[in-house]
Amino acid sequence: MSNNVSLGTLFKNGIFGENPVFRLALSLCPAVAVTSGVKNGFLMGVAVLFVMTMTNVTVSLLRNFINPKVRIPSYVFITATWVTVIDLVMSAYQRTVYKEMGLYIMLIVAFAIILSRAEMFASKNKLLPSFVDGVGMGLGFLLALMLLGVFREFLGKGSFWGVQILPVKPLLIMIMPTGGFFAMGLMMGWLNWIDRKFFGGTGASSGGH
Amino acid sequence: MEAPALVQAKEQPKLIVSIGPHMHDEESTAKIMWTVSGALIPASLMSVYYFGMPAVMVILVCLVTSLLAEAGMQWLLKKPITLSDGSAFLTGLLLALNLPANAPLYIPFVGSVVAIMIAKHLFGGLGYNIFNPALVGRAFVLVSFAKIMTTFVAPVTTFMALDAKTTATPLVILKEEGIARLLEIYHTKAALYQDLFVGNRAGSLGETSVAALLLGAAFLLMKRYITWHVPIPFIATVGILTWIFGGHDGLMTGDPLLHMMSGGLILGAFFMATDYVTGPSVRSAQIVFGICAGALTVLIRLKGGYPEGVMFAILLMNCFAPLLDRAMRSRVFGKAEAKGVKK
Amino acid sequence: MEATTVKAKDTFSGGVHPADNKQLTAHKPTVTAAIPKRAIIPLSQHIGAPTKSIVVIGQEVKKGEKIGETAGFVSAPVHASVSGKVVALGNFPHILGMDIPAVVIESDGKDEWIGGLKENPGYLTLSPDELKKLVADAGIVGMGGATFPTHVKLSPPKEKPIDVVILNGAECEPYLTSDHRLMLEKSKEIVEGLKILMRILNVSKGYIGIESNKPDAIEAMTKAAAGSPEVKVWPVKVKYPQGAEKMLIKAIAGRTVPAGGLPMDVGVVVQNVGTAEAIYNAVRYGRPLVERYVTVTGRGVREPKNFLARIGTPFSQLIEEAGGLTDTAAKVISGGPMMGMSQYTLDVPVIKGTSGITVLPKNEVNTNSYGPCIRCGRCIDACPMKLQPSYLGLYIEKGHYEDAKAYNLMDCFECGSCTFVCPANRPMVHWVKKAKKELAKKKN
Amino acid sequence: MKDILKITLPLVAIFVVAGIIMSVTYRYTYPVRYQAEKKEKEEALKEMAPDATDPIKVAGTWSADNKSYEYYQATAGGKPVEYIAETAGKGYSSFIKMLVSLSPDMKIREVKILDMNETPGLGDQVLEKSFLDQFKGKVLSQIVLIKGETKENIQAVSGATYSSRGVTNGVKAAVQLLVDKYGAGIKTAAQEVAK
Amino acid sequence: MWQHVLTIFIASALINNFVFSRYLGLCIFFGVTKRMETAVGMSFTFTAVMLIQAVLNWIIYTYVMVPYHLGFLKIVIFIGTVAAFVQAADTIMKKVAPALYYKLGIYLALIVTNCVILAVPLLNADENYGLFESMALALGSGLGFSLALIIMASIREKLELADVPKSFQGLPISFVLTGLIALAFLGFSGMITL
Ligand SMILES: Cc1cc2nc3c(=O)[nH]c(=O)nc-3n(C[C@H](O)[C@H](O)[C@H](O)COP(=O)(O)O)c2cc1C
Ligand SMILES: Cc1cc2nc3c(=O)[nH]c(=O)nc-3n(C[C@H](O)[C@H](O)[C@H](O)COP(=O)(O)O)c2cc1C
Ligand SMILES: Cc1cc2nc3c(=O)[nH]c(=O)nc-3n(C[C@H](O)[C@H](O)[C@H](O)COP(=O)(O)O)c2cc1C
Ligand SMILES: Cc1cc2nc3c(=O)[nH]c(=O)nc-3n(C[C@H](O)[C@H](O)[C@H](O)CO)c2cc1C
Ligand code: SF4
Ligand code: SF4
Ligand code: SF4
Ligand code: SF4
Ligand code: FES
Repeated sequence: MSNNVSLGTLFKNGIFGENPVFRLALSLCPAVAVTSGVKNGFLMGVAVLFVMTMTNVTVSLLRNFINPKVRIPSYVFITATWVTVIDLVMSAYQRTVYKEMGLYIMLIVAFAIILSRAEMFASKNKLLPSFVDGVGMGLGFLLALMLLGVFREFLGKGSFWGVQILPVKPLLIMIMPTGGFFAMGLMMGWLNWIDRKFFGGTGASSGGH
Repeated sequence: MEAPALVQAKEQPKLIVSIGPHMHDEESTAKIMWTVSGALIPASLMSVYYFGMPAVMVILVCLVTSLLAEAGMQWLLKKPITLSDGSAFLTGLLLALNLPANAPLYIPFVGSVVAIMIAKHLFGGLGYNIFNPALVGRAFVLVSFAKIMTTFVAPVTTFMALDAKTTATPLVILKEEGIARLLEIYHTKAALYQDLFVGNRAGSLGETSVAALLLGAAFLLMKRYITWHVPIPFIATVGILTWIFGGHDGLMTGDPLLHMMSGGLILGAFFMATDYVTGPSVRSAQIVFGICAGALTVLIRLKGGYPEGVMFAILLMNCFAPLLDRAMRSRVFGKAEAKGVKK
Repeated sequence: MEATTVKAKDTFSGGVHPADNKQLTAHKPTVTAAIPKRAIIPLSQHIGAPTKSIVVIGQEVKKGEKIGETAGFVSAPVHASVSGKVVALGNFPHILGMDIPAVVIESDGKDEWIGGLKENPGYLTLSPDELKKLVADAGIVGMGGATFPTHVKLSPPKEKPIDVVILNGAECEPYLTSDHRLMLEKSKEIVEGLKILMRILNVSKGYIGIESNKPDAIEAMTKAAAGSPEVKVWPVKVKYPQGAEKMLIKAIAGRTVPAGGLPMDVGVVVQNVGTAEAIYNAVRYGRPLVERYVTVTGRGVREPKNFLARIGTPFSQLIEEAGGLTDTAAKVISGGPMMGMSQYTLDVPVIKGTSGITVLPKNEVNTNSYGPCIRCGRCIDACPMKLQPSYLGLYIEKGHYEDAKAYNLMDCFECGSCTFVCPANRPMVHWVKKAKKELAKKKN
Repeated sequence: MKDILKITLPLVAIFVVAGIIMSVTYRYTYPVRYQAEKKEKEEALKEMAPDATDPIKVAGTWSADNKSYEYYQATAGGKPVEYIAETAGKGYSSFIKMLVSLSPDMKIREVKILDMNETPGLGDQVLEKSFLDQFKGKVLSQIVLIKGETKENIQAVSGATYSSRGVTNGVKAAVQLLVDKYGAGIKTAAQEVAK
Repeated sequence: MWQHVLTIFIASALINNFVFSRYLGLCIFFGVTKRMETAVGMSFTFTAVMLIQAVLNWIIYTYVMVPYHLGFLKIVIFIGTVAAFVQAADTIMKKVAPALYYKLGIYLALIVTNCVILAVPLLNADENYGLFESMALALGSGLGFSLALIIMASIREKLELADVPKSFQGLPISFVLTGLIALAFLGFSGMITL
């Protein structure tokens, strides 16, 4: 990616073209693990957005400062720092949610998407594009998690953000692990279909770490 | 050089040209599927006899939904519509026989849609599915509507409606309250076995009558549509392991007959574990498949929280079928050792 | 001599039981077919290098005169089967489905043998090499269908000593009865042929394997071999493809030919009974291979019959002599229905490997399309080679030839048992041929 | 040597700054978290004993299933108004952690589930008020799980028998403990009710 | 004590299988199961590294972090250990066992950014497990993860030949497939309570 891409395109790219969850298929664990409800999905998304943006910004700022030989360990260390920060904050201010998904918050540090953006983008770009890229990617992640959260919470519990909408719980299975995988698979397939049908895309999600 | 027309047959008939062999035996996919469906008629009739109109409704909804789902999905995917091959009908029927008669009709509907659309057609349709569609349908509704799916009613006295009274299945009673309580209900062991054998007990539609199921199974075995390699090791393993570990008074005090005749084992072993598509096709692998399914059934029945293990056991073994097939390929004629698959 | 009961273990695992339909012709004595007006004699009638024509248009030839010269070791000369004039040289339809060089001879009706044929009643005193030369000069190739030049088979390398010769009279292919009739009508000649083979190979054990559904042939052959203790008639189980040489060797000699190997690897040579008879004729009378037994059968011809026909006789003529096609005739097969090849024209000629012509009526022709594999495992049970044809089919259908190879594609001898039993009607043999071709292409 | 310095110095700088960032965050969030935890527990206890005016005191610890739990005494003006015990029972797929409170006459006042990991939609039905309210006012001998209709005892939630049993067993153990500790005077009364 | 260890082992292999009920290691799970060979290589490497990491980090956690109240730094410290270990293993293996290195080396590189490896010490710290319990969790999880990889690879080999609808080819169908396996694994639920 070069510098002359406009910031708007960069921003949109993270949300649509290279959506980390649906397109790049990276960091899939939280996409399934925390999306049994909209709220959890949202908070996880916020945490990732924060770490993503801060890491991109930090790496971009320090890019001329870090020797390429030790660049990977440095990026990992920077990410770990920001994850620790958000982890401590969440554990203090979002106790109930943290109980459910604390493990996944800590695991943000191992998300391939963060390291790969730092390595592929922020280390080569100025502050502003790196910031926008981080926000775009983070938002793409957040939106994907919320989309899944809405789908699963509605079908599984008949509610939205904990507010009961339907009088019944239509398909309990959707909030269980197996339902998470179904939701993810069906959603990806459906998005691929839309992409192929209306946007002429190839519609194949690549896979891999 | 141009071939001169030197020799000419008087009339050149229109001849069909194809690659051999030019003979074929009488079997076809459709014939197999419809015959297996036919073999389930006795069990279906028994279920209607015991559960009346509600059973008819469950069966009907399953069949109609399955056929519609099959046609709809094939239409969506622009594939030829093959309702006549009978596989969707069979899946629908088997799913119905796996549901309790008291299930509200959205349960057979959801189950059939999931079975046909997700478990079968997303994976490529007939022949390609990894998991037994009917069992996926059942597992899906079991987990989604667990409360209803774990409540069973006793056989009816009037045809049109079920008694509202719910009873536990014999296996649940055995697990929760012990053999003594079962005997209290059925008075003698002989009466218990007899009721299990003819089908007078609470349970899913098709699991009730062991006699009717065995009749159908014997027919299929005779026609060689199923072979002994899966069902016999399956049932035998359940019998042996429940006899060894199933009792409350130490080893070797279990009641194998009771276990073998309950919990859909006969239906599962003869009609569902034998599904060609989702099991291994190498005979030796089928024996291993049967034994493992039996062991898993017993493990789930005795140690798990859920007393009826057959469905989960078969689904679990479905996961392993490709691995078994891969690992236990027959030795090629004249080869000292089968070559490993090089990929 | 030997008991005619079959021991069940004398067979192989797998195989199928198609309806044999041999009753159509089995009881009918062989009739000699008319001399073809024009004999079309392909220059390639065997596996290996095609022969080169040594005649020119207009040349007069006698019956038995060499018209095609070998071009390489694995090759066999071709001889005129009628006396008359060469009227054309060119590409003519062949049973393989394409046009192949052939010599067309117009018969002069005299049917004269070429001069100088050496009759030799003391043939058994000839040396193996002399015998082999006679066989090679007579243009004899395997008449069981594979048409492999016989003299090549009779020259095994030194490190592979042969100790058993088996004559293949199994005739497991449905419908066909030409070997059956041959065994009834030429039993003595076959036994003598076998003895020649044994002498060439310096072997003291000779067997004649016959499926036990031909008790009369077993009896006739047993009688013919009565004075020869080194020859044993061996009834084998009725099962297709019992006649495949690997299966026959398993049943009779109890030896298993290694995968990818040849019979000589286990010290065995297998020859068709017809080949043995042709060898006898060549050695005893010096006659090259110019005619053979051909069954014309099936419910698509009016009067199924067995013929003794000249090489080069067009199918149309034999079918005419068998009463002609019925109105519902739909498929004409060179050979039997399991391994034979369907023909698009009746202009193709009988060649050295043509054991029969089977004509199927419309209602016996399977035109259903194939469906997805339901993994019933029937093909696995049926495969005599213990392959997994279902996987071969799945891989090849999707173009994964290398994977098919890993599933032992190359060990498939295309017997068709798998396709015969497949409820989904999957054309495994077709795919196997295709994959083998594609892989061969890739290698080059 | 110079190269190594060039690589290491910035790294050390990053380490130091990062260390500072993390420590500062910890310094400010730790008290919040500590307070929140403390408050949570206090509030839970308070809910169990609304009549208590004094701070609720830990009265001791006890153990079940190899795990140790606390029990408490709630007082108003020095007089015991409530006995509370932490407890847990083995459910379907997890230990269900609870607080149980008894009034001085050894009748159950309240059962509260703190933590559990049962199947959503199945096991977690025991969280419903209709199930938990059954415990109110019951005495030790009444705490028996029944699979059918019952007013006298505890009725299992259908489809969640195992979870119901887990709750019932946990409550029973807690009540047993509190009765053993404090119930000397009222044992007879409780037995009477049972009759 | 030993019974508890065994329980943890079985539970983490089957009932709380990392992939099918804890949703961990999914990127790797979907990434390397296209071919059996890679799945098997990955299984070996991961199980070994998980076990070693569990022990290493348990020592650090118990003897350094707890005494000095450094619990809040566990993310940084654990991932640091993982990264350092991978670097060291890489270098040592290349020297000592080059054959093995060429077989498994590529998988090592994937480990640093993978959540399964990190999850093991985090879970151990969370539960305050002792050394043997930590090892049981690591080994059980590793074997459970290997099991998941291997059956998935064998199924995907079969699926490669199937007529999966275009939009669902690749990842989407793999997700649905994993959902179905998870559904089957529910059969183990309720067998053990931790
Ligand atoms: C499936 C199959 C079936 C065969 N059946 C016969 C048979 O019945 N009789 C026969 O003579 N050859 C049969 N053959 C050919 C034999 O394998 C072998 O080639 C032949 O007997 C060798 O004799 P030849 O070289 O004289 O033809 C069959 C081959 C195959 C692949
Ligand atoms: C390329 C090729 C080479 C062969 N070489 C020999 C040989 O060296 N010795 C031999 O005894 N048979 C040889 N054979 C003949 C086979 O053993 C066998 O008889 C022949 O392929 C026909 O068998 P079938 O009809 O069963 O296919 C060869 C066949 C082929 C196709
Ligand atoms: C996937 C699955 C999850 C289950 N989860 C629970 C659970 O959380 N709590 C429970 O008590 N039973 C659970 N069960 C067990 C069944 O619901 C069991 O049949 C029921 O508890 C027995 O109750 P019943 O006697 O009222 O039918 C589960 C079963 C399955 C198959
Ligand atoms: C012996 C036999 C057993 C079968 N059992 C099942 C079954 O348990 N469930 C099912 O959905 N289909 C079953 N089928 C039908 C068919 O194989 C199934 O629809 C395929 O799995 C669809 O690809 C069976 C078919 C046969 C021949
Ligand atoms: S398949 Fe035909 S050629 Fe081969 S042995 Fe049988 S009858 Fe003879
Ligand atoms: S016989 Fe046909 S349908 Fe059956 S396994 Fe073989 S190829 Fe598949
Ligand atoms: S054609 Fe090939 S795969 Fe099929 S049965 Fe014969 S040898 Fe086996
Ligand atoms: S395609 Fe098959 S049958 Fe034809 S020549 Fe090649 S290997 Fe022989
Ligand atoms: S997020 Fe868990 S492996 Fe990628």
